[in-house]
Amino acid sequence: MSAGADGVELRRAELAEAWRDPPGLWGFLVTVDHKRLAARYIVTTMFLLFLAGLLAMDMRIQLSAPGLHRMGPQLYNESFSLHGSTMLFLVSVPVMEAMALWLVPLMLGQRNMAFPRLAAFSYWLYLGGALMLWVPHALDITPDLGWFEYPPLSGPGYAPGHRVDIWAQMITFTEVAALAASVNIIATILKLRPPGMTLARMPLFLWAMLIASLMTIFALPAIMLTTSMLIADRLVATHFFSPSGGGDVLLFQHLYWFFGHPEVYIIFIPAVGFVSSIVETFSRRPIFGYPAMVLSVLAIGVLAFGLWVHHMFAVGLPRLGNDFYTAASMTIALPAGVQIFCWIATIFSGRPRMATPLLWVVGFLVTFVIGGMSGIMTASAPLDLQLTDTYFVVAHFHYVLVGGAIFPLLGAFCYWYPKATGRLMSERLGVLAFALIVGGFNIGFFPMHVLGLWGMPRRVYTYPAEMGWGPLNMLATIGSTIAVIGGLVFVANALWSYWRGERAGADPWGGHTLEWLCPSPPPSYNFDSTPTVRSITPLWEPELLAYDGIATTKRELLVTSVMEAEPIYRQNSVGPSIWPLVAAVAVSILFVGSIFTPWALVWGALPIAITLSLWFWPTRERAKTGPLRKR
Amino acid sequence: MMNDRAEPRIIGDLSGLPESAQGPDHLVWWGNIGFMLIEGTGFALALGAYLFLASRSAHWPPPDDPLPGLMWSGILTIGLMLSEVPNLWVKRRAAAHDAGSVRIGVVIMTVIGLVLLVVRGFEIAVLVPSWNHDAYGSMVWLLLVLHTSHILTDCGDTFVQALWLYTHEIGDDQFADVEDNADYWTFVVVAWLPLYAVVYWLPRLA
Amino acid sequence: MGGTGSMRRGAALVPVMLLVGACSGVQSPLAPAGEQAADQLWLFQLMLWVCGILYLLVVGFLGLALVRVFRNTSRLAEPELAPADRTLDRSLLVWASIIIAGLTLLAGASFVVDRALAAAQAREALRVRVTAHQWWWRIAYRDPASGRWVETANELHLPAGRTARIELASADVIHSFWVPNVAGKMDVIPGRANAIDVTPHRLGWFRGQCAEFCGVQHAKMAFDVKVDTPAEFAAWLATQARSAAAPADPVAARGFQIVTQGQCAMCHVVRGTAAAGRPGPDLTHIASRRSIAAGILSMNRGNLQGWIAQPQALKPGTMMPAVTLEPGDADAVAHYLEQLK
Amino acid sequence: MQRYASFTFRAATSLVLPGVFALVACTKEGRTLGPEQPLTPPVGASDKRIGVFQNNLYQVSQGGRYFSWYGCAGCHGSTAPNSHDLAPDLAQHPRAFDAIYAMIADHPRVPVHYRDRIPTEQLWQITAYVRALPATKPELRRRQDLDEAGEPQGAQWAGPVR
Repeated sequence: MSAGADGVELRRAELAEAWRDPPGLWGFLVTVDHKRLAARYIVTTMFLLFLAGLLAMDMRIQLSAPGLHRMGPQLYNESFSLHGSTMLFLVSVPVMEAMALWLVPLMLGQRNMAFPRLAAFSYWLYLGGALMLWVPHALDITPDLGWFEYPPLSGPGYAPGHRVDIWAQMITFTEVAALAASVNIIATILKLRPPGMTLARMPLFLWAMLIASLMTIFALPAIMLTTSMLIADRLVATHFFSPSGGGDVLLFQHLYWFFGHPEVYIIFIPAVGFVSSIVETFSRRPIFGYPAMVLSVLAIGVLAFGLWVHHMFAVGLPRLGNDFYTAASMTIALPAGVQIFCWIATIFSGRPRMATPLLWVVGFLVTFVIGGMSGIMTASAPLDLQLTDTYFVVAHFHYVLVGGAIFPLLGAFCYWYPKATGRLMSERLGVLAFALIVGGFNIGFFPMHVLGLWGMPRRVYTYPAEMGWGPLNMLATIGSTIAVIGGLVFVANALWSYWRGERAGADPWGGHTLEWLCPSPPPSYNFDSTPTVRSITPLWEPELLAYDGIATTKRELLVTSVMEAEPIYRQNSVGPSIWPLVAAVAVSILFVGSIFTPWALVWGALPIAITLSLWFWPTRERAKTGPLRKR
Repeated sequence: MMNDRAEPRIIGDLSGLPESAQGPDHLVWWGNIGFMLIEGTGFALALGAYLFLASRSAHWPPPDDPLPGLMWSGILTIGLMLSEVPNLWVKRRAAAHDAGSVRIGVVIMTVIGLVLLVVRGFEIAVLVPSWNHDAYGSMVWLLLVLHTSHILTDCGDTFVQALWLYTHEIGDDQFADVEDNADYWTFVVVAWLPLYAVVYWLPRLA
Repeated sequence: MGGTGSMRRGAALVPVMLLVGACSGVQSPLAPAGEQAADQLWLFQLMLWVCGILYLLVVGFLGLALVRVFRNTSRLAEPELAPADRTLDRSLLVWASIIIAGLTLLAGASFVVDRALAAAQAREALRVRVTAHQWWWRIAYRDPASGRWVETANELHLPAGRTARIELASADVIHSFWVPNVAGKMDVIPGRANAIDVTPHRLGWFRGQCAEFCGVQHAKMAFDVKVDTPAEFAAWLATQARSAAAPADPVAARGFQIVTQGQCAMCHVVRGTAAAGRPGPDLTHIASRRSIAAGILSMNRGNLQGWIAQPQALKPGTMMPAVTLEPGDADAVAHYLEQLK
Repeated sequence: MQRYASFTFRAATSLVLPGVFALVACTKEGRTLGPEQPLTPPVGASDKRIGVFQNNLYQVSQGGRYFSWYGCAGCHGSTAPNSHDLAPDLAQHPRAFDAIYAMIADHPRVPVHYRDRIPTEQLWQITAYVRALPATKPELRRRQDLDEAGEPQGAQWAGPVR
């Protein structure tokens, strides 16, 4: 660099000072460093994933043989409700946002997210949602009606107490957090791209996160609306879902699935980003069919909103509508199929080399495609009448969500672990964990397709021996156990490698996206200078160019134009603050209070207003003019 | 491996760039748009729910429910639309970085917001049936409460903004904030019009 | 397309039927006993073929790619920045058209089967009213003799070869009516009048079960289904239409007195007696049924006594209360109920 | 056995809070299903078992369902024509649990003795429901009754809501 070595040192010292967090616990509470926030986000989701796994094992043991009594119906219903709600609302969606929170600024060669304090607020509110579900569980007040709680079963007449309200309000917590995160991600991707990174040069992971976040914005209001209606029905006796009061129970299902179907793609599309990054790096070539990939992700994002009714084929809607939604649902197999082809073609035509991240991609492909095929079957209205609400569907969505999202996530974890920790994970343990998890999962869940075809409905806490479902259920339990053991090996590997793993340099895999430019682990300020981009694979260019001039003595970000990413202005970026945490607490008080009294919406709004004002309190000079000037 | 990559070559200096921008160039403008999209979707879905229930019932509103009153809702609607005049004026003054007019303008907008809240209060006071009478009542109350909460938040927001414009120096970013806040108020006004049409006129036309 | 015809086609397609061997087959879409189920099975087998072939194509291509992976020895090759992809581009188009072809075929097949399911709507059908309760099924037929509706519970009889229109209603929450051997599901939704047309053609006992989570005892909300010859069916219905038999002996008489004047009468009907409670299942011909407590216990004296004394032990959360009786009385009640054929 | 499983299970899964809280086990929300001992009617106004029913929302709501199933709602229901609603007078002069239990068990205005017709446990639950009525907001009670409008009432059943 022009300034010479000591110049570089000085510059880094200045940057470190400008982007420093206060030490100790206080620093932990006030930090707005996207990497620290993302790390605690991911750790929280992984902990909840572990708890949900315990619940799953508990249920698998109960079902391993017919007529077992170790779990009663109440406990079993609580278990699958807690398992489903945790996995959908507290693990799958948040973990994808957490990964984006960590990766997006690094991939953009930036020093932080667009709205750092909003990112902190997202995490604290999400944590509130997790506590909202699990603290009551510890107090034996557990939602017991599944991860979608249809009225009237969840209405005032049939669900006494606060179990349903707790579930509904937990959703509000997590959805507000997710919406805030999505706005943050969108603004960051659109306005903080490095000079030269036009939309056409964006890594596929950024495309995926951009589209997933947009989908979040259009999908999540539906569930916040419908759960609020449910709480109103239970708390202030509104009649949205009471047929005798002029309401309609199907309104809930329509609104719920208008959210619920895009939801699964909001989980899956970030995984598309992970897989693409891994495939490119280990195939040593740019992705095959980049435009096709972008278009298919877009297509999925649009189509996802056109087929929620395929969750409702059995409610007796007009047949013609069912035919339409059958066709629409099947159409989504086309973009998905194109993506599959592009990934395999990339490996096929590249100079591939094997490593655990790529291994996970292989596991993803062989597993997820089965889920896609069973998806086509359940998308057919007449056939779905036999399949829906049976173990066939249980098998289907586990293949799609675990195979389609969790496997890529684990691959992404292995892939970016060295960047985050500075050490590589053990390949030997990695392969072992992979074999146990993917093998165990398929042994455990494939038989469920057959169980469904043998007539086993989902959500039953036991079944009679005469039905002959025993042996396959035992097999399913054995498989799940193997997978769980594999999960423990994976965690052990992550922990062991954290202290003992082989040292990784800035770019152990030879990746081409900008995050591999900064040191591993990245310093608080991520990058010394502002890298520029001239192709889709910047780090594979013979020479990397960068700009100087973004402040080193204060927190500053470069804002560029939406399409062409031309530099526009230097945005001052806010520093550490306690107010996001305090505001999240204030919001939590309102949410929790609103379970007990509608007036919480009134008195609960005051602390929120105060904390938000303090959050945005001006740091600039006092006015020298006007009636309220500094005298 | 590629660990010892050479430092990137510096090809230019960005320190000459401005420290703020206006409209879509500004980062915060996009955050504002994002939250409008979220709330707009919420309004659209609530309207959808209203129409769904209306389509599922033989009479809408149900026979024993009166049609919603037109007086206060009419006053509010006209008031909201007229409020756009000062609102757009403030936005233009902010774009012109005219501190004096902007300070007065946001105070005016705060007052207008308060007045409209009072009108909305009367509109709700004469609202029959109650939310707990039947689904029609529940739906109408839902839409009105949803929209009132938006007037309320923007009014409070404008008030705090006005206070800070008087107590603190006004920089480019503050002018940009005023523009965004004006946009948000426009959103609140525009969002009301379909709600008004559906709640007050649809039952009369049907 | 006719059920039996499609079954032959189905059998020709794939030996899926063999799968049934392992399970009991009384509650399986793979062992059709009705026109609708047979059509759905045919569709399933077609899907299995198409999806299976597509899957093999994917795995095969992946296999080819992996061969290259493991052949590649160089640890970290120089990245290929401008690979020549002309062949792959063409293959992508081929692949896309294969998918489109497959999807069109399957969507078309679904449409055809959907129409086949709808066809039954046109036929003159036997009307059966099924009302779902937490956690049992109220079933009513119209008695051809008197024209009155005759109630029974948890046991559905259908005449073979004739379409039956099951009119579904729920007394409380959402349930789902499902007899996989005969046809697919139809949700039972408060405030909605749903109906499903079924045309059974294979005689025998089958089993149905609630398929939409409906509360604590969703798991134990089943019912028996018997497909009869038209003659058997007519005879059965005639029996069901009769009032309850009078107690045949003193012990039964004691049971009769307890049932009709005691706690049972609050919820249960025994037609022709003072027992006229509507909340629970009709007991008029309970002894003629195959099982009790919504298909969870086979019908016999021991189970009857156990169910009356400790329902919460057998079906935790059931709305059936524990009824405490002197040992002698318990015998008498069971003895009497056993006579209600 | 089930309780045991449930406890070990909670101990395993609810690491979020110290186990002490699990002991609180919120009797208000608790649901204990499974085999049970025969009950006797309440002895006096301070019978220790009263709390078990009165303070448990599930027991109270079960009582509400039997209240309509056994036809009580026919005369005392929120939606019944010229209903003798119990809530107001119970609000004016509250009665002890055992007093209300006795009043239901030997209802003066009906030919049969509910004492012999309704199982004791359900009489406990119905009593708990009736005693909770004054504290229940009328609109919420109406809303609950509308949800359950499709259920049979004694020998009358209008059939399910369509």
